[in-house]
Amino acid sequence: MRDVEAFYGQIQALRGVSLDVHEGEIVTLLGSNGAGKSTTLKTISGLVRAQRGEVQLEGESIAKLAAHEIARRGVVHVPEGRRILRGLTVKENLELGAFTVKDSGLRRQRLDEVYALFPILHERRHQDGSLLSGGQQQMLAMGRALMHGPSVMLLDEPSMGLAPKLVTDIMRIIKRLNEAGTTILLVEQNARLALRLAHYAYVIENGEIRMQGAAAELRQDESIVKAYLGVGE
Amino acid sequence: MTWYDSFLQQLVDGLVLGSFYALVALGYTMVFGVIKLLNFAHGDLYMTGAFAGFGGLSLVSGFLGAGWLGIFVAMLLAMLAVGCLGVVIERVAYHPMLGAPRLSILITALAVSLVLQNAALALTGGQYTAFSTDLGFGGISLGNLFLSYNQIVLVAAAAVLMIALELFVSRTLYGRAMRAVSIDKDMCRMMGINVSAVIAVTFFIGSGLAAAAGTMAGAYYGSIWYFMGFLIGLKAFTAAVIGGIGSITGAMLGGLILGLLESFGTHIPFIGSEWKDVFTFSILILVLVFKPTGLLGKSEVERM
Amino acid sequence: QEGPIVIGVQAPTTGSEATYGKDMFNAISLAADEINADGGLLDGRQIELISGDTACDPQQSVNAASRLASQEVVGVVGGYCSGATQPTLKTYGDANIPFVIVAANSTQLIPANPGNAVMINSTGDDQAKTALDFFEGKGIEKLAIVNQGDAYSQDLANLTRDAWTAAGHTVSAFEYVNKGEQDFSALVNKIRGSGAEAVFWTAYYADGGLLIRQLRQRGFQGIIAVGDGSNSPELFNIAGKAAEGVFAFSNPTADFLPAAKQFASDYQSKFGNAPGPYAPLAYDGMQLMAWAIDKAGSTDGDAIIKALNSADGQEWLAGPISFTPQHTLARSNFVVLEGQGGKWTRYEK
Amino acid sequence: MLLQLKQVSLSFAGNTVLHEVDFGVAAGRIHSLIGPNGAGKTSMFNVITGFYRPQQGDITLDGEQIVKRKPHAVTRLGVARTFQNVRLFREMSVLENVMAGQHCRSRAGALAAILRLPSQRAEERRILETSLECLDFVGLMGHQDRLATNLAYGHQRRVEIARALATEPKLLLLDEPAAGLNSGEKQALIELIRRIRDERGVAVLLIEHDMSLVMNVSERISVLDHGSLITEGDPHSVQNDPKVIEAYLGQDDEELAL
Amino acid sequence: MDKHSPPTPTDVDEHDSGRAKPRNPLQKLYAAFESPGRRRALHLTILAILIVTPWISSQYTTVILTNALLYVVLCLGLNIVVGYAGLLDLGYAAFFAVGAYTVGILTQQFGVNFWAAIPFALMAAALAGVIIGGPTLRLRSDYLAIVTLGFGEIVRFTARNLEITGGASGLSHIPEPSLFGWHIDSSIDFYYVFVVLAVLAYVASQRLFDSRLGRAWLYVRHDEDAAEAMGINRVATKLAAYVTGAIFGAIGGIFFSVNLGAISPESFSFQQSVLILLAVVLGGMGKIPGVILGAFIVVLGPELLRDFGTLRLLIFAVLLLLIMLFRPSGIWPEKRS
Ligand SMILES: Nc1ncnc2c1ncn2[C@@H]1O[C@H](COP(=O)(O)OP(=O)(O)OP(=O)(O)O)[C@@H](O)[C@H]1O
Ligand SMILES: Nc1ncnc2c1ncn2[C@@H]1O[C@H](COP(=O)(O)OP(=O)(O)OP(=O)(O)O)[C@@H](O)[C@H]1O
Ligand SMILES: CC(C)C[C@H](N)C(=O)O
Ligand SMILES: [Mg+2]
Ligand SMILES: [Mg+2]
Repeated sequence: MRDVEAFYGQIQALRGVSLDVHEGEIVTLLGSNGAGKSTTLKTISGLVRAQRGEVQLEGESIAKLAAHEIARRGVVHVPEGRRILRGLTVKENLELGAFTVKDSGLRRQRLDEVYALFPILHERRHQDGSLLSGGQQQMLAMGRALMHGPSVMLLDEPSMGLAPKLVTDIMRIIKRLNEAGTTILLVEQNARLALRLAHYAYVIENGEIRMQGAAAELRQDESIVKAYLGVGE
Repeated sequence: MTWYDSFLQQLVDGLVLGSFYALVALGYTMVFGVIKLLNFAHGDLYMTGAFAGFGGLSLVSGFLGAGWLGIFVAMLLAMLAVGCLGVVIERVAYHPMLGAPRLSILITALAVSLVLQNAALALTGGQYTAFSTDLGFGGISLGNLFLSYNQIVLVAAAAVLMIALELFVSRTLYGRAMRAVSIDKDMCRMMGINVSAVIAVTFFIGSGLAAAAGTMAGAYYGSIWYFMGFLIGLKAFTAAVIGGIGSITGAMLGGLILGLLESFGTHIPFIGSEWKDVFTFSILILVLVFKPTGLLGKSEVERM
Repeated sequence: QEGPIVIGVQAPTTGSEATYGKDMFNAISLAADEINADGGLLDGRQIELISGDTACDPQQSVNAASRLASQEVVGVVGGYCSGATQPTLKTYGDANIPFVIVAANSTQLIPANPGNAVMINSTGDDQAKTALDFFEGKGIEKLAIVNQGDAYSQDLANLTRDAWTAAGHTVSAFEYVNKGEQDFSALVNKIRGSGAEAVFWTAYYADGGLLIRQLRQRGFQGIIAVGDGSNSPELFNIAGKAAEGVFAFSNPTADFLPAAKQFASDYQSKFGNAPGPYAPLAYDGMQLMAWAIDKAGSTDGDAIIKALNSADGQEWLAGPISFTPQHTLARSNFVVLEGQGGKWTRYEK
Repeated sequence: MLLQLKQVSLSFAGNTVLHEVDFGVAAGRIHSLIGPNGAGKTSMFNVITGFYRPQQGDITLDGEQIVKRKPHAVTRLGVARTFQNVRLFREMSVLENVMAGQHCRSRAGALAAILRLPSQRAEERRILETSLECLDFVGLMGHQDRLATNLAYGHQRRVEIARALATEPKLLLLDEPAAGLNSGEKQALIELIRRIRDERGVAVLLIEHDMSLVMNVSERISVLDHGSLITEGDPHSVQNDPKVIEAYLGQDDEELAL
Repeated sequence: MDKHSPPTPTDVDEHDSGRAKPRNPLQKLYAAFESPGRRRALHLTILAILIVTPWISSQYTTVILTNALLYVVLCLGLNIVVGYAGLLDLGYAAFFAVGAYTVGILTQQFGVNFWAAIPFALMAAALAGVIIGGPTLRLRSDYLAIVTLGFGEIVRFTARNLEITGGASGLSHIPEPSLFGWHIDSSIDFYYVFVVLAVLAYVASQRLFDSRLGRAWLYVRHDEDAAEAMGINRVATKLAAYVTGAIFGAIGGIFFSVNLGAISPESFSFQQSVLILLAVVLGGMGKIPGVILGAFIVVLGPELLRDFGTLRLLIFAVLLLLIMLFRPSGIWPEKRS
């Protein structure tokens, strides 16, 4: 991603953001509220058009592609607020995650994998997905993304609203996915956790990248710890 | 005629009329199901379909005749043409409005309806066009019960179209995607669904169904004119809503119920047929009071 | 004074009644063209028409009428929907503009007429009487009456019902249908179930054609008669062979007077379709207006109104015209027609 | 007890969400409700505020039965809430959002408004003043004319709290108010919650998954699991309760095998 | 700002523009009307124009302006239901009809004085508002649409079928009213009556909008549950919207009936309801000046196009379509975003 600028109407949300995510890495994007983290992810997945700048996937420009085409290239975005399809059952939500998978055998296999990962989804498979509790919805959103079989996952605050125990679980799952070869760009409010998980980190502020570095190094940086880990913890 | 015969006849007629309403309501509900638009222009697509079918029939009657075969081919042509028209309308008039308030799209649909209606008025000079076919008045009589061949074919054709559609929407992943698009377009995009294509397909099918119904109506009743879509549009809307708007089976059910209500509404003892519509609407309102999302509509519980 | 003589045409040329409105407009322009071709009026002044579209809506027709009045038309010809015509009477009355009402014929119009308007279509009363005589002549006892719920057809239906029951007969079914409704099967069953020996359709040909078709299709064998709103050759297109043997009440028109034959063929060749039921009256209305202007010798409102009211029974397409003190047509010359071989013929009992 | 739940049970289509819950919140207290996802915490809020109707059980506020009442009536009686997902009125200003809270404390109808009766004008003034005061209280003075949904997320949370305070409640229910906040903002939130209790005397019932915040601010903690209360006590004892660790807390994330 | 310091509450939002400075000329024009001083001047100018117009223009202009002013009243009424409270109403003409017929029947059939008939008409309308509002409050907008449509049609069919309403021919010879010896009779008289009504409707709308009830409508429209949680009784609030809207509609109907002197069911058709809705949405739901503009467009548009004959509605429809495409939230929407 190079010098990307993005707008909402007349509001400029990104002011020349450049960042690199290498294959097989977990990269985390930190920043306070309204800094532009979600917008960055949306620009990559094509929901928000970059007015200026370049977005490339494996060396190919995707800045001009429609969102669904980007998704077909293996980039899956798990958005903020989960966005469960209301009125569809848990199972239908999951199946639609695999919309681009033409092989129905593969779809079924993935479904079983997801159920194994999140047993509660199996238990509730016939329930309207939007009636799940907040945390359950987050699992559904993750599961739906996994159905796609993504090569790149864009995760927007996946730990939001999860019980402490589940946060650890989700983080573990992210790590496992990454070990299985999925490239991950993670936006997290829980910076400590994110920095422990990630290989590399960026800090965004007011639509601009303020600093970047290997996660392990940033974790040692006093100023970061102060600014984003707070004193409370 | 005994009361019993007359009851049966009313029942049969109501079902015939209802299956016809159902067919039009189906297109209405499909379009609604995907972009949450009460497509006020649907009735006018039906009218356009009738004229397209008329045009189609004059094209093919030379070598296929104006019997069942000719009408069938004309109907397919009309479905194709009006299906494409529906897609064009969606692209030109509705697509740019997708982010706008829902009522704005409603008004746009209304404007489209006015455009179609008045364009047809200008083109036909307001004349009634006789839709003449070689179909006879023949039919089957079972005692006092009479069923014309035309009615049988009409119901059969409507049933086939409806069942095919129902299977498509409920059983295929593509059908599921249609439902998903109505809920959250951006999410669908993120899952790799080509939202515009899904919407276009929906409009194609919905408009095609309207055209099928229009052609059948033309052939069955024998005359068409520029304003014929208005009343049927309202009825289809009513049927779709009663059944639970967005629900395909609901539209079918709603259509049948409306047909039966009208059929029996003509015969209520003590009050004359001038109260038929008051009767129909009152029942519909009552239904909605007790089933606020229509007979088969999903109640949308929202989580807090 | 120089320049063209401007005449307003008040008719619904948009909306659901546009079929009839355009028909009237066409007939009026045909008349105007003929007059202009003959050298115009008042020493060669040409007639120029301005359309006042009412869309059959009272509010819109008041707008149209005010506009015509503001454009200082010499006279107005037209008036199709009674409901939309009524509020315009005051507008023209205030501006003292002569108004020839060619179709609208509700009895409600009579008291609202300030005196500047004349009605050249017989009112429902006359027709109801013709219907009574006809059905009695056929020995009918049980009659079904069907109307469309608009001012005209409801009025005619009510008048006929009252006359029929007053004469000691039975109205076995008194029914309404909505304009534009295509399926009459329930209604047909009801009529058949009621034991009606005859059906009287009081509304227009389009839906009437469908009703006739479906009545015959379902084996109704009694007499079917239609009111003057359905007296159109188009009825045969719509109802097909079911229209054979159907009776219609009407002013004598198109097919019976030599002049009318010419009119019908001119109309057909000019507009590509047969004249509708009110085309001859509209044509007459324009001719009558021209005659009155000519007779008045000026474009002065009072003079023309006076001339109009002095119409002395000369023959027009639709028969002779002279007026009662209420400015309605002085005679009823309703005749009975019968559909034969795809067209209307005069029925003599 | 300010709020008292007795034997409250709730289920949806056979799924038991709350099972014979007995629970109370004392006046002037900061009380937290924690538990795994899907335990029924939000549902309990919904039951208290009248959005869900429990199949059985009693709920009283200050001794008054509130279980059969409509949400707006419950609010009038003195229970205010925020939502798990921020639900501000879109396209309306911050001030207008907060003024919503004052609705149940005012009365003027259509006629009074059309005629601009003096009583109506006085009432409008009071609504305005109270709302501004609430905004000031949560530290958003100066933002009142902006569109609420254009504010930063943390601020939106505060607007929601100000709006709830404007209903002049006795009890404030906060559903995950810290979700999506960074640590600085969380700290400020803790202050705010304390001030709500101390300066306004409003009892607070809090749902939250952020343990450091919960442990920091609560005087009492109840733990809900599968619709039943499994423990209640002070922060320290709850934190070390093996049942709670098992069901909810898990191992400390420091031990995460990464 | 120090590179690594956590953001302070005030500086996160400098690029927020909820009420940002208007940029394009159209927005500037709108903004000009938002300032109280100019608004006052504007009001006075418009009022002055309204007062002198009939003296400097033709009777035709007076008549269609009267009609436009009638629509202003109706549209402002529907705006309360649709624009403020967000309740889709496809049967608004029913309220219009209730007002017109009540006065028509009372004055023409029972000889009641016009002014004495008004309270009855208003009560009838309020009752109608409750009848339609009551059972529909749980319904989502699409279902509400069909119920209101049905209600509108029931009212029209009833008017068509009953004898007391004059059947399909309707009532005629509804007497013109007098006010303190002034016989309201000519088109100019009625024009001024409607100017007064439109001004009253405008003022009332504005005051309602700025009131507790007006805000409650918006809250309920935006988020029923959140509104309910804030102590707003959504049933009562929606009913209030229906009843208020009904009363506006009835007032329009009352004066419509005496202006035309004759009423019939076709004036209260579904198309009439749709036209009023069209004006409201086209102008900009919820925004009073927008709605007024919409009313004028809907009435004047087809009139100005009269020279196009049969094509006038076609052209009008195309124009409507273009307006909607270029200004999807209406010409003068409630909020700029
Ligand atoms: N749909 C939108 N319309 C207008 N402005 C928006 C929209 N979405 C985001 N913004 C603005 O763009 C800026 C960046 O927002 P973004 O959502 O990317 O922030 P974020 O870093 O993800 O914050 P958070 O931690 O709250 O999720 C913010 O100032 C926000 O107000
Ligand atoms: N309206 C509803 N219909 C059906 N099931 C519901 C409904 N509301 C809640 N539930 C179910 O009740 C259970 C409890 O949900 P609730 O939202 O109360 O959990 P929670 O404790 O708030 O969880 P979280 O911490 O994840 O928000 C869930 O299993 C959920 O699916
Ligand atoms: C005879 C018809 C032309 C009558 C006309 N439709 C009316 O309303 O009076
Ligand atoms: Mg974000
Ligand atoms: Mg919850």
